[in-house]
Formats: sequence, C-alpha cells, structure tokens
Amino acid sequence: MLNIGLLATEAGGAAAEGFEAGWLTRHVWLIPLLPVVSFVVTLFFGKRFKGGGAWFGVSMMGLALLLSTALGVEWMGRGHVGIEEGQPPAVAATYRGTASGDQEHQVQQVIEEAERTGEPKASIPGHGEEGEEHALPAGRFSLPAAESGGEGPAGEPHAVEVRPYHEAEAGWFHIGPIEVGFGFHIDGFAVIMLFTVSFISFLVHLFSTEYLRDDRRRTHYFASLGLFTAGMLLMVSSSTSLQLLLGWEIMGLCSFLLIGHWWEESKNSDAALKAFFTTRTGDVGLLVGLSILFFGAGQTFNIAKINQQAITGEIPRSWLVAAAVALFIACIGKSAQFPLHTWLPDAMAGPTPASALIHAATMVVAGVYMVGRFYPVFFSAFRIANNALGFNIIALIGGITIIIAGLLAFVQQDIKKVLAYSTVSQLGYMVMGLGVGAWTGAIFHLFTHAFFKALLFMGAGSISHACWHSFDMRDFGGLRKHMPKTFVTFMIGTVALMGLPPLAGFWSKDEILLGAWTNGYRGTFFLVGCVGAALTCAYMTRVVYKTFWGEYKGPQTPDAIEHASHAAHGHHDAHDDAVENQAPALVGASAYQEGAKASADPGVKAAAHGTVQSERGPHDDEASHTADDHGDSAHAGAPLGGYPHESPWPITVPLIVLAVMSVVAGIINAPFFGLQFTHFSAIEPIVAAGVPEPSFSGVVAVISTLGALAGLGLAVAWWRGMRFGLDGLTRRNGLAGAGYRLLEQKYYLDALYERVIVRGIKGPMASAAYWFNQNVLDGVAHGVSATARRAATFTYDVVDQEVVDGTVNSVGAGATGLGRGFKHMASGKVQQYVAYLIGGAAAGALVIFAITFNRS
Amino acid sequence: MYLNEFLLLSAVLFSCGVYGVLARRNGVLVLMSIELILNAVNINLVAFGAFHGQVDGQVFALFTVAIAAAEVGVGLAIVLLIYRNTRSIDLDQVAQMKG
Amino acid sequence: MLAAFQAPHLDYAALGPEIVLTATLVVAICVDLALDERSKVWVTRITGLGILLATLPIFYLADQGISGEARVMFGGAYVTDTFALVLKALLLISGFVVFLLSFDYIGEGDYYEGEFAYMVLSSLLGMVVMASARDLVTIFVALELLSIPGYLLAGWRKRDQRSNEASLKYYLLGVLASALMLYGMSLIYGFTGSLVLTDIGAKLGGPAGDKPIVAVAIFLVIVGFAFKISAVPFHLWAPDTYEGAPTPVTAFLSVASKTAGFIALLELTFVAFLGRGDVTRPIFWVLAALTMTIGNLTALRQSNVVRLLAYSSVAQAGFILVPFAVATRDEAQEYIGSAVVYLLLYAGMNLGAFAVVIAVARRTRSGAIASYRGLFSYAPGLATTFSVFLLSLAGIPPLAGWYAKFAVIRSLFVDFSVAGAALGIVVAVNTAIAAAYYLQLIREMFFRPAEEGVDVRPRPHPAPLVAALGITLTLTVVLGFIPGVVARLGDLSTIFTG
Amino acid sequence: MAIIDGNVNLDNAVLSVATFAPLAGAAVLGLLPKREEFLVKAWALGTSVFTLLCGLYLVLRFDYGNAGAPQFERSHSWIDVINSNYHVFMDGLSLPLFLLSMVITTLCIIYSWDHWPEPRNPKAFLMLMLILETGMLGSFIAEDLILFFVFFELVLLPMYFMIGVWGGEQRQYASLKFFLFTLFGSALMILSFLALYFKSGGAGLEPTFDIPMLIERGMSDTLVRSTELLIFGGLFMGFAIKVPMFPFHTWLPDAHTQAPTVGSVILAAVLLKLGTYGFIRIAIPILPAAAKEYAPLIAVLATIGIIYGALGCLAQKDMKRLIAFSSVAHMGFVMLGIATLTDYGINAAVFGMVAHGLITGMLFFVAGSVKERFHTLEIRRLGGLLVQAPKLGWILGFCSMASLGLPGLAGFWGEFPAILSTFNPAEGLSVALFRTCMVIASIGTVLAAGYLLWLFQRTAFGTPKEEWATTEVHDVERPEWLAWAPLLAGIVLFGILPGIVFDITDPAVNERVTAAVVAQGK
Repeated sequence: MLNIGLLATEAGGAAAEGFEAGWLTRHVWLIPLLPVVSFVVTLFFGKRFKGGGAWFGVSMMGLALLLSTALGVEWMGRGHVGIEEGQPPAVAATYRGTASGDQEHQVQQVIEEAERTGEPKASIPGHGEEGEEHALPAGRFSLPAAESGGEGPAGEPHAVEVRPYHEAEAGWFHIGPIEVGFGFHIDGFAVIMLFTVSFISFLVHLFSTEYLRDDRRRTHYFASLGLFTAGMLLMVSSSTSLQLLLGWEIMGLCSFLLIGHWWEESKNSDAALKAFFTTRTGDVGLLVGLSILFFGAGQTFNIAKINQQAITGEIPRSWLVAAAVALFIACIGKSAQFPLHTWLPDAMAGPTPASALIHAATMVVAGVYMVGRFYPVFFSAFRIANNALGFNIIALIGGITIIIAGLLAFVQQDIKKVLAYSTVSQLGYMVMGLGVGAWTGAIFHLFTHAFFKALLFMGAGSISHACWHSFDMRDFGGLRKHMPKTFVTFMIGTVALMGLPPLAGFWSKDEILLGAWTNGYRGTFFLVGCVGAALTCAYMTRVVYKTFWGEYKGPQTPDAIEHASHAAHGHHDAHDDAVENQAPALVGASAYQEGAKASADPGVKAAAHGTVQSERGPHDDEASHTADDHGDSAHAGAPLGGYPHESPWPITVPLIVLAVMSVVAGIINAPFFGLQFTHFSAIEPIVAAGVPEPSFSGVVAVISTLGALAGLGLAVAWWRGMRFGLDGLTRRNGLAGAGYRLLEQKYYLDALYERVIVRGIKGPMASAAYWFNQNVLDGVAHGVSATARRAATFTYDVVDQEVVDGTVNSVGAGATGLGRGFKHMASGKVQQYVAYLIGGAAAGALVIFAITFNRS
Repeated sequence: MYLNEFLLLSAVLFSCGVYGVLARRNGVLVLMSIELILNAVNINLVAFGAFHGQVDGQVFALFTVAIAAAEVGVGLAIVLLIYRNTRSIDLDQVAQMKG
Repeated sequence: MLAAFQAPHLDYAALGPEIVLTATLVVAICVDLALDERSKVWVTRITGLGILLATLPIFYLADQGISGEARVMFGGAYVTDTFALVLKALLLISGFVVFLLSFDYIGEGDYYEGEFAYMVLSSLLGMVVMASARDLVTIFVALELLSIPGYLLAGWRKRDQRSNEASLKYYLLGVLASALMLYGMSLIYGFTGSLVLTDIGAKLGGPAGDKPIVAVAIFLVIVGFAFKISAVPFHLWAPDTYEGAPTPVTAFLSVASKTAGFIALLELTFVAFLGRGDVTRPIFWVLAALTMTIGNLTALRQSNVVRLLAYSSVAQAGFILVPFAVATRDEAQEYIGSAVVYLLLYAGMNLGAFAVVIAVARRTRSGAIASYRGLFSYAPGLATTFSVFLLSLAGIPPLAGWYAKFAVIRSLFVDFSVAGAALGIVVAVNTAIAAAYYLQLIREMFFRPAEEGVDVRPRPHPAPLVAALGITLTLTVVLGFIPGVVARLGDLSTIFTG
Repeated sequence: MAIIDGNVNLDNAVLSVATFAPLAGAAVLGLLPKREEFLVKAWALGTSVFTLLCGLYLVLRFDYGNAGAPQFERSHSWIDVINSNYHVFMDGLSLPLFLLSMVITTLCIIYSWDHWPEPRNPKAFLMLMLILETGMLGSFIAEDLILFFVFFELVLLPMYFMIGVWGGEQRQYASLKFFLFTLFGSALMILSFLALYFKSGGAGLEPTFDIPMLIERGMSDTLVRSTELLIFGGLFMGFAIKVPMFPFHTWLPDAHTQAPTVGSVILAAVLLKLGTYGFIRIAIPILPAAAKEYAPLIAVLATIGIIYGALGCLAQKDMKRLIAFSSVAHMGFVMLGIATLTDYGINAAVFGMVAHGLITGMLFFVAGSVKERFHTLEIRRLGGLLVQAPKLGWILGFCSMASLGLPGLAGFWGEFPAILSTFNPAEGLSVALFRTCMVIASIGTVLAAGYLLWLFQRTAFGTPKEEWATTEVHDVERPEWLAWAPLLAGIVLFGILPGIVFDITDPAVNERVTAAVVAQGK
C-alpha cells in the first residue's frame, strides 16, 4: 500500500531494446541524494562535527561531483556504444527533410515508431512498487537546419545524433485514475545540468569553508547549501512536472534562508522576503501552467509525455499557448526577467558564495531550465520557428531584460550588484535565445555562464574578503598588485563574460546570436544581442578598472577599520547578550585592536577574535559561535599594514578551477572541437520538435565580436581619460541627466511604486508612472503586499468587522430589543393579565367565527 | 322550546361577568363576577340538556355548581389572606412581580 | 321515575393508581391528625411511598396492556389505554421527584407539612384521572381537582406577599380560563348532544360540526387548556406565579400541571376535535409560534432564574404544541408520539433545573441570575449539573432534550405542508434564541468569577434533593444517548378512540 | 426495523471501544478527586493513549487493498421508532481523520501537562478534552444521519466551555458566537436530515437515516429538483458554517483567538474538518444533482474565502488571529477541491484537511508557547525569536513554510491538487468559472506566502525588542517536544510520501463520493 520502497526501484524487466542504460544512468538518484544526506546530517548533527559540518557538506558535494562527472562521461560514451556495438536500433532512420512542410509529418512518424517499439511497459499500472523505464532507442535524425526561409549560410542540413532519454519511475501515489510517479529522466540536458550544478556547488561549498569560517550559523548555512543543491539536482533530473515543482520550490525556500542568512538586520530579511515573494508570484504561472498541461496531455505529469503530445499536436494549441504563457510567467519570476527582476540585486544581501550559487548554477537558471525542459510546448505554442509576427513574448522579454539590466549595471557602485545585473542581463540572453529558437545556444550559454559568473562572484567575494567586507567599488582600486591570483582569475571571468573569443562566453553567446540571425530575427533580436554584448563589455571594463587599476582607496588603519565596521557592531553586541551567556564585553572595539596586534601573520585570518579565541582556544566550537561574526563584517581586522592581501587556498583554488573552466567550457562546442556539446543538446524532444540547429557562421561571430570590442574599446578609452566631450553631460544635458537618474533609480521600479502606493500620493511621474505600476508591475513584491495590506485593512475593518459581523450582532441586538418589548406585556397587574386572556380569547373567537362563517 | 332565548340570556350573563372581572378592583366583586360566568354556563348546559332531552346537561351543571362553590371558597380564602397581609383587597395593589 | 340502578362496571386493576392515591390521601390525613408536631415528617414519607406504590399497578397494567386492549369504563368516559398508562407513570414519577424536592424545602421552612403533602397528592390524583378522562365532565372534574390544590400551593407561604400574589394571579386567571372552557364545553355539548369524546369526535366530523359557533366553542375549550400549559397570550400568570410560589411548587406546576394540561389537549384534539382539524390546526399553529417566540424573547431579558425558567417553560410549551399544529387524523399516532416524547423528556430536565435552583437557593438565598456568578468555581458539581439541564432544554445533543426537539421537528415532516415548513423555520430560529439565554446563565456560572463575599465553603445537600438531582440527571444524560427508549414509549402511547 | 449485524468480532468492537473510551475515561475522571492532580493527568493521558492504541490496532487491521469498502462495520438498532441505527464503519475517508483526531487529542494532553490555562483546573479541562475526542471520533465513523448529528453536536459543548472558561479577554463573546453560529447551522442541518428521511420512504421502502442506504436509493433521482435544492441548502448551511466558508466565517477568528492554546489546536486540527467531512460523506453522495447545482456557488465562495482570508491575515496585528484567518484561506482550498466534485479535488480536499490539521495545529501550539513566554501575541512587540529561542523560532518558520504550501511538506498536497483539479471540474460544471477560480486561488498562494513570511519575519527575524531584551526565555521544553515531534514528523512524512494518504482516500473517494456524481451525470 505504501510506496516506501520508492527509491529502491530497479528497472523492472528489460530495458529498452536499443541500448542498455549505464549503471549511473540507472542510479542517478544517488546524485540528488548526496546533498540531501548532507542537509540532514548537517542540520541535525552538524554542530557536533568539527567546523560545524562544513567539511561533511564539502565531501558529499565532492562525491556528487564525481558521480555526475562520471555520469557525463558515461552518457557521452553510451550513445556510441549503443550504435557501435551494432545492436540494430529499432528505429534508426535518417530523415532528410528538405521542405519544412514535411517535417511535422516526419516527426510524428518518429514518435509513433518510438511509441510502438520503444516503450516497454515494465510495470503493471497500480503496482507502485514496480518501476517503469522508458528508453527511446537511439537514432539518427537529420533535420533541416533552418526552417525559416533558408536565408542564412547555415541552411545546409547536417546530421545530428539523437540521444534517447532514460527514464526510471516508481509509483509515488495514486490520485484519481492516475498513478503519479516519482522518477528520473536522464537525457543530455539533465546530464549537463547535473554536472554543472554539482561542479559549482562543490566549489561554493569549498569556498564557503573559508569565507564563512567563523560565522555564527555556519551549520545552518551549510545545511541550506546542501538542501539548495539537492533541490536543483532534483529539479533538473526529474521525470515529472510535479517533481520539478518540488525542486523549484525547495530552491525558493533555500534562497530565502540563504539571502536572509544574517536575519538580524532587517535589510537582509527584507531582501529574503522579497526574493521569495517575487518568485512565488511567478509561481502562480507554474501552478496554472502545469495544471493546464496535466489535463492537456491526458492527465499526466510526465514531462516526456507532455512534450511528445505538444509536438504531435495532441494538446490543443490554445491550451498550449495558455500553458506556455503561464509557465513563462514562472520563468520571469524565477529567472529574474523584466519586470520581476528587482528581487535579484537585493538578493545580494546574502553571503557571497551563496550569491554565486544562486546566480550561477541554481535558482535563477531554474526558470531557463524549465523553459528548456518544456521547450516543445513553447516551440509549438509560439510557433517559434515560423513566426509571422517577427517576435514572441519570450524573445521580447529576454531582449528587454538584456538591455535594461545592462544599462543598470553601469550605475552601480556595489560590485556584487553590477554582477547581479549582469546576471539578469545574461539570463536575458538565455531567455532570448530560447525565444528565437536557439535552444542549444541558450543551454550552452547556461552552461558556460555558470562557470564564469560563479568565478566573478567568488572573485568579488575574495576581494571583499580582503577589503573589510566592503563591496563598494569606490573603496577598491589597484588591487591587481595585492591579489594577483584573484586578479588573473577575475580577468579571465570578465573576458569570458564579455564574450570575447576564445573564452567560454564567446561560443555560447555566439550560438544565441546565430540562432537569432538564422531564424529570422536578424533585424531585431540579433541587434539587441550585439548591443547587449557591447554593454556587457563596457560595464565590465568599468568594474575591472575601478577595482584593479588605479590606487587603493580603502581604509588602511585599524581606526578606520573600526570606524568602518562600527555600524555592524551595534547589533552584534545585542546578539551576544542573548547568545549562550558569553561575555559581550570581550567582543568589541578592544577585541579588534588587540586582535590586530596579536595577529602576526596576515595570511592567517580572523585575528579579530584574538581575545576570545585565545581564552577559549582558537578552534573551539563554542568560540566560533560566540564570536560575533557574520563573516562579511567580522574579518575586518585581517589586513595588516593597511593593504589587502591575497586570500587563502580554499578561496583561490575554486577561483583557479573556475578560471580554467571559463576558458575551456566554450571550446567543447566549438566547430573545430567536434561540437561535443551535441551530446547534451541533441536530445529527443528537441530534435523531434524540429528545433533548428544552425551551424557555426563566421559572419555572425565576427559581427558579434566586433560589437563587443566596440563596447570594450569605448570603455577602455573612457577610463583611460578620453572623455569624447561627454564629461559632465549629465549635468549639462537635461535628457542625459534624466536618463542617468532613471538608471540610478532602477527605472523607478521599486522606489516609485512604493512611493505611489504606500504614500498614496501621486508623484512627479504622476499618472504615467501610476499607470505603469498599476498595470504592468502589479507583481512587484512590495507593491502587492502594500496594496494587499491596505485592502486587507479595509476588508477587515469595514467589511468583516462592520458589515458581516455587524449584521450578526444587530440580529442579536434586535432579538433582545424585542424581548424587552414583550417584557412590558407582563405589567404585574392581574386584571391586565385577565384582559389579555379575555382579549386573546375574544379576538381569536371573532377571527375564527368570521372565517368559518364565511366558509359555511 | 325557545333555546335561543336561553342562550342569549346566558351570553348576556357571561358578558356581564366578564365585564365585572375586568372592571372591578375589589377582589370580592371579582369573585362574584366569576360566579356570574359560571352560572351562564349552567344555563347553557341545562338548556341544551333539555333541548336534547338528556340528563347529561343537568348532571354537568350539578358538577359545575359544586365545583364553583369550591372555587369561590378557595378564592375567598386567597383574598382574605391578601387582606390580612396588606389590609386591602384592591387588586391593583397586588403587583409586586412583573416583567 | 328511576330506572333500575345498575352498578357500572368497575375495573379495579385499571383504577389501581387512583385507588392507591386516594387511599394514601386518606391515610395521610389520618396520620397527620394523629401525630404530634415533631413527627409530621412521617406524613411526607407516607405520601412519597404512596406515590411510588401507585406506580405498581401501572407496571402491572403495562404488562397486560401492551398486548391487550384498552380498558373502558363508564360508557367510554374513563379509559385506561397505553397513552394513559405512559402518562400516568410520568405524572407519578414527576410527583415523586417534586416530593423529594419539597421534602426539606418545606421541612426547613416554617410551613405545614401534612397539608402540603396531601395538597400535592390531591392535585396528582386529579392529573392521574385526567390521563384517563374521556368525557367532558370527567375532564372538567379532573382539571379542577388538579387546579384547586395548585392555587393553594402557590400561596403556601402565606406570610409572604409575593406568594399571596402568585396565588391570586394563578387563581383568578385559572378560574376565568376554566369558565371560558366550560362555556365552550357547554356549546359543544349543545351542538353534538354528547359529553363523551368519541361521540363528539364522530359528530364534529359530520354536519353537526360544520357550524361556525362550533369552531368558536372548540377555540374556547382550547383556550382553557392553553392557560394551563401557559401558551401565549394566556401565559402571563406563569412567570409571576412561578416566581412567587415556593420553588418545589413551581416545579410541580411547570411540569406536572403542564403535562396534565397537555394530556387534556391531546385527548380533546385527537379524539374529539380532529374532525375539525381545519379549525384546530391554525389555532395551534398560531399558539405554537407565538408561544415559542414570545416566550423565548422575553426570557432573554430576565434577571431572575425562576422567571427565566418560567419563560423557558412557556417556550417549551410552544415546542410541544408544534405537533398539534400539523396534526392529521391519518397519522395521529406520529403526532401523539412526538408530543408524548417531548413531555417525557421535558419533565426530567425541567424538574432537574428546578432542583438545582432549590439547591443553589439553599446557599445563596437568592434567585437572581447574578447570584449564580462564579458558581463553577465553588460548587462545580451543581454548576455542571445545572448546565446539563439547561443545555438539554436548549436541545443540544447528546443531552436528552435534543431528541425532544428532534421529535417535534420530525412531526413537521410527517405530512409535509407549507404551514409545517413555515413552522419549522420558526422552530429553528427559536432554538437558536433559546440557546442564547440558557448560555447566558451558563456564562454567569462558568465564565465569570464569583462575587466578593459569597460563601464558597462546600456544603452538603440533603439526601432527597441529591436523589432528585441524581434521578433527573441520569435520565437527562442517558436518554440522550439512548433516546430509543423514550421514542418507543411515545410510539406506544395510543389513545383509545372507540 | 433494526439491522443487527451478527458478525460481532474483535475488530468491530475495537472501533466502538476506541470511540467511547474517552467518554468513559471522562466519566471516571469526574469521580477522581480534584486535588490528586497527577492522578488526574495520568488517567487522562492513559485514556487517550489507550484510545490511540485502539486506533493503531485498527490501522494495522485495516484492509488497504479495499480501502473504499466499509470495514469494521457494525450496525445495531438504536432508535428503532425512527429507524435510526448505531451504524458505524471505517473506510478510506474516515481513517485519516479518525487517526488525526486521536493523535491530536493525545498530543494536546501531553502539551497541557505543564501548560494549564487560567483558571487552573486540569480535571475539568481534561474531561472536556476527552468528551471532545469521543465526539470527533464518532463523527468520523457514523454512518447514520442521526448518529452523525449527535456526535457532531457532542463536539460543540466541550469546545464552548473550553473557550468560555479558559479563553482570553473576550472569551464570552467568542464562545457565544461560536455556539450560536454552529447551533444555527445544525438546526438547518437536522431539518434537511429529516426531509431526507421522509423523502427516502415510500414505494414499499421504509424511510431511513442510513447514509449508504440513502446513497443507494439515489435520492437525486426521486426528489423534485426544487426540494432537493432546499434540502442541500440546509446541509450546506450546517456544514459551511462549521468549515467555515466565507461569509459564515466570522465566528472563527474570534473563537480561535480567544480559545486556550489546546482549544485552538483541536478546533483548527479537527473540528473544522467536520464540516468538510460532512460535505464529502453526506451532502455530495446523497444529493449529487443538487451538489452540481451548488458547486459553482461553493467554488466561488471558496475562492473568495481564499483571497479574503489572506487579506484578513495581512491586516492582523495579533499572531494568533493571523493564524486563525489563515484557516479561512486554507479551508477555502479544501472547499474548492470539493466543489470540483472530481476525484482529484476531493482527494486533495481530504489531504488538505489532514495537512491543515497538522500544520495549523502546530502553528497554534507555537503561538501558545510564544504567548506563554512573552505574554503577548502582538506582532509589533515581538521580534528576534530566533535569537532568544532559536528552536521555537525555526519551528515557527518550518510551519509557516509548510502552511504556505511548500512542496515536500504536507501543505502542498492539499493545495496544489486542489488548484489542479479546479482546472477540470466534473462534467456539467462551468469550466470557465472554475478556471477563473483556479487562477484566483493560485494568487491566493502568493498572498499566503506574503502573510506567513511577513509573520515570520516580524516575529522571528531581527533582534529582540527592548522590552524583552533582558527577559529569560527558555527554548522548547520536553512536553513541547513530545507533543510537537509527531506533528512535525507527520508534516514531513506526508509531504514526501503523499501516497500514504492518497492511496487510502482515493478508493474511498472513488467508490463513495464521485461514483454518485458520475452516475448522476448519466
């Protein structure tokens, strides 16, 4: 009756005839399980471990990384094995379609064939214990590269080797007539995501061991990291949409926990709330969309089935459109697309490694992943390959996001916020890529972006670690001399992000642009992409220049340190009062000063705890709980002599590894490297859906690179002092000034909205802004909660307490009033009683007489 | 037989009794008015008995007479009791309890 | 000229309870005369015993009667059928509980014990006779036999002006009501030529009953008993009398006397008047609706517990009238059953409520609702018991009262009609209103702290009172869970209709 | 006519024993001396544990392969004049709620061990709790309308006293409101029961109160439609007030806010379910045609309830009142599921009931413990709970997350499937209307996140307010752990393995509820 033996499912009966799934493919559940174990163990027993359970998490993630790498290798190898070993695949046909009209027919054939032969029913429905495996036979599909008119140079069709998927499902529960399964769907997309996520997560874990060494809630932090990773891994490997939702929401929870990790300050908890609330707003779309697809696809949560039916047109197109729009709303929320992007920069309130994780490989790419996963739905719904309108909502939102986020990045002083907007912008690329049909480009960009964005965030963390936990670029400068490793790796990340060849970003960005080019978006989204690339180069130049060039401008003496971190002190002390009876006096200004003196080696960190630790032992667990630190603000005493220092190995090693990846990740799909990425991109539903697969185009590459270089050149020139007569433009020219302010105020998305709603005053932007807010941005977290609270107060005070309650109460009052009236009847005088008696009798008699008299 | 005349007489007596009960403040007079009502009933019963040629009506009337005597006896006792306690037989004075 | 006197057939078994009661009455008077002041308590004991003894013939008869036929005497004027048996048992047991209540109440006050005992006994005798009376004369005699001692009992505390007032009001209105009733009876006799209910019933169904004046006559008879059951607008005596009379007497009046009134109404309605159901149904409909509603609403505003219970019992009468308001001849048994079920359950809970009032008054010497404040904190047992009765009166399951309410509501559906449905709504609304004032009392006892200066020491209660509480409490709780017993009794109570 | 089931075996007996054991325990408790407090507490705990063991025995003996069929059935003549029987059985619909009631009562007694509301009177308090338990248990197994009614109402009194005697400042108002609302509803309900009874007779059939028999007789086919609608209307009022549905919900926030902690827990965890259970067990299967007519109304009211409850929450300044209002929203999801009249919807509803019982019960426990420590529940005055009592704070966070429907925790399985099912209501219902409701209801989930997180942020995050800065606050204590651990475990367990509930309820929903609806459509 119970499905407790859930995960112990083994492929019941024979696997598909075409090939045999490798051991890891069949046991892929191990990968998400490891971080779950890490989470549970760390949460409940972490405090008993040395280091608060951090190293347990690191090792679990290391293991997960190993497994997922092995899985990747197995996956890449398997397809070849299947075919080379000569087991004739049940369906191994090569379609060469030339006319796009034929294609749909062909695809249907493929699917039908596949269904007939490739789907062994390994389980009897209703027996939850048994698993169900689907594995589509391998086949070779060849599809026309560009459907949309053969304009591009990539019109030549080329053969793509399709990787079938492997699916293992166990019964989870029954509801209604269907059995909902819990299982894993392994195809190239899932494999590459598993790898990326475990890779980044492992490095983030490692990085955090140092970065949050003395954090008070280190254990919680690592537990959350574990759960977060588990959520993402579960999501990318899930076979059902329900499970996808599960992973999706777990991430939402963990982002809440991580962003709000230092919840003592309301700024942080506000940001956490905002993140959760905004993404949750988008989730409405997910709930609705999944429901539509569930019924549309004949009551199934199975993603593969939904995709198949979306391709074959079994789901009515109107349903598909509704579902696609709904799902895309979820993507807007989760992947921080315009106009729900505002939570993401705020989310920088969390610890930097967590930001790296959120922004590089998990949370924010979940939306993109989801769209990619359900791509056949979107593809059919919006007719992406063959769109008469010339645009669709996905590409549009993506494009807008690229530009507006890119512009915002220019006016940020906080290095993390620049990176945050950069993330938003890059996510815009991915979304736009999906919108223009460059599926491979989008997920490839997702893959490469993970490395260099993680690198940049961790680099920023490293810088901040060295500079008294400031993230303000005005405090930096000239750091290339002090932090060579960080500098070099950061530079690599920057160049990768800029999309300059031959680093990773180039290859993936190029594919997206190529898609836009070949799929008929040459005049619009291709252009947007190039402008975006130029913007990226420019603002990253700004960051690099402000951080690494020039002179160091940060505080240099302990006095200044104390001053700088004074604000942070106030509440720390309050904490210590409450926490575990440790003497708060020990942690204070004197602690910092003494610590600074006592610490002989600038490389050994955490001198700030000198006093406390010397009393209780430097590695005492208790001490690290007490000692007041919140990572970011607590290591303020570290740099001696007034200058920043290079970070220790747990920080630099991840940087170096990521730098290497940022260099090589792009190459794997380079034409000269044999397009190895097709192992992961040429997956069954995508190919079947007829998503075009353009081949490399030199023209596009040159144009995009030129665009990027233009941006870079201008920016470098600017920072070298060439002002082009633009200096002070914002002061001189009203329009430019307004533009600047617009950026500075983040398009007034947050600020104006709050001002208008909360204060109920019509601001200077008056009706236009009000209209904008009311109609366009109703989802923005603050606005909704303010309106809701207002409405709630009204409903509660007026409707509930007055009307509904009032009615009830007045009925009661009426009853007692009547009672009072009747009470007067009994006056106490006996003859009055007699009168009532006689009167009643007489009246009654008369009435009765009259009535009966009439009748008779 | 003129039944209607008897009935009319009875009705008039009945009405007089009712009037007395309602209008008189004196307890004893109220008791007497009640006697009037009961006698109206008796006239009815006897008249109907005769009309039907039965003794039933007269038997009932006898019962009524007897019981009326008992009732009035009890009534007088109560009025006396009140008189002893309040030195008044004005029924309007007897109104301590109300509501 | 006398026809040869033929002694009527006397069924001594059927007259058993009456004979035992009469004998007890005689013995009590004699004993009272013989004993000196200190031994007067024996009179009460003998009376109590007599009442218990009087139930024995009922059990014997029940054993015979359930399968056998009704025993008819005096040409149909006196009938012992299952209906009579059930209600006689009810009356006797109620009477016995009243005795338990008054045992110490009368003993502790400076009252006349012997007289009290046989006054109650005579009244009880009248009631028992009423249960068997099936002609107008017998009904009238029974009514007066049960009423006249009642007038005297109400004024039992003769030095107390309130008691005098209670007595006077009860008396005056009672006499007037019986006068109206008699007038109505005389008219009915005139138009049907018979005093026996079955004959009247037969005639009223025919052309003789078609005259308007007959309808008026029926109404007047009903008014006479409407007074007895304190139906609005003939209820005004009840609160004052209940308040002024000694509490055990009040209990007696509100339960036994009211039951007797309903017995007469049941007999009259279902045997004699249903031929003119078109007349009785509207009368009872209006009476029921008015009685429930006004009784309940007025009760909301009371500040004295006894008055509150008085109005509550007015309202309860309204509920009992519901089956009358929709009664038809075809399904007569359903309606009689509902009313009987209500009477049976009502007796237990209402007597219990008065028993608690007596017990509380022993401590606080007050009947004000305010004096019940915080009762739970110093007398949790009494408070809990009282709430059981009150909630039962409110009809809250699983206390017995729910089935009473259920039974009358159910009767509305037997022959579904619009009028019935309308009355159903009235009943539903009234149930909620009634709950409000019962809860008000509970609130005082449970939710509020006791006032300063209240004697909060535990105090023992006299055994008879405890016994009375025990009996009523047990019945109220147990019958709530197994209402089938009462339902069965109601179902068995068939009135002999010739 | 009495149906006497000759097959009296141990299992059947245990079902009745489990139901009446608390009542018997309460009776014995009444005889124990009030001063022997330990004895009193131990006896009460022993009784509830015994009951729970009986329940567990039944859970073990339950035939899961046949969850839709009546099990442990027992029928004994009760009030034979009206053909009402003591007919009880357990099936997949009853089992989860039956067990939930037992568990919650036992945990409440454990929690109460050291937390007695003022005026302190453990004996009376525990007696009420045990009486309450019998009422709850009986309601979930009664298969006779009259029997159901008696148990349904049996619950009313103890709760009334619990609120009235041990409640907060406005306890008198709240308890009276609770009582009168419910009483009004049940008055209409009993009218409908009677109408069903009389209408079920005729054509050689004896009228009956027996629920399965009424379902079998297909009342929807024999009744005139207008009559049927009236009867359903009565049932609707009775159950909707208990649920409570908008706009009959106003008693709920008051009752919850004023009730003592344990009272709130029982009220939220079990009592509200009596209403929804009534819909599923009685109203819909007996009168499926009328249910279809009413379904749009129910759906709309449920949707309004979801939004309205959430808005109500956002306006609250008091933690407990906020949680109370959240019940309105959550029960809205349950009712929305029911309104679809589909397998999905009703399964979701049953799951929602269980989940809401666990989660909101837990939230009320936490609120009670916060109140005990800070003597206030005013959100403005609280803050930094995570600093002063981190475990308590995180439990609050956990429950908030569960309550807002986070997948992987129990709340999700009541919420998402309900939304899902609304997309595709039963045949014959307005698709457009239901889909609109679906979208609005899903917005409700966002609002839920809003108010719960806002609550959590304001109370648990940040630093303690000045007035509590020096207060010694103890973290979760042993009785609290003992009482809470099963609930917390349940929330996770049901969240991960929803099949535990769905697999039991699904056959029952199919066979006992939707079968009637589907048959009606043909």
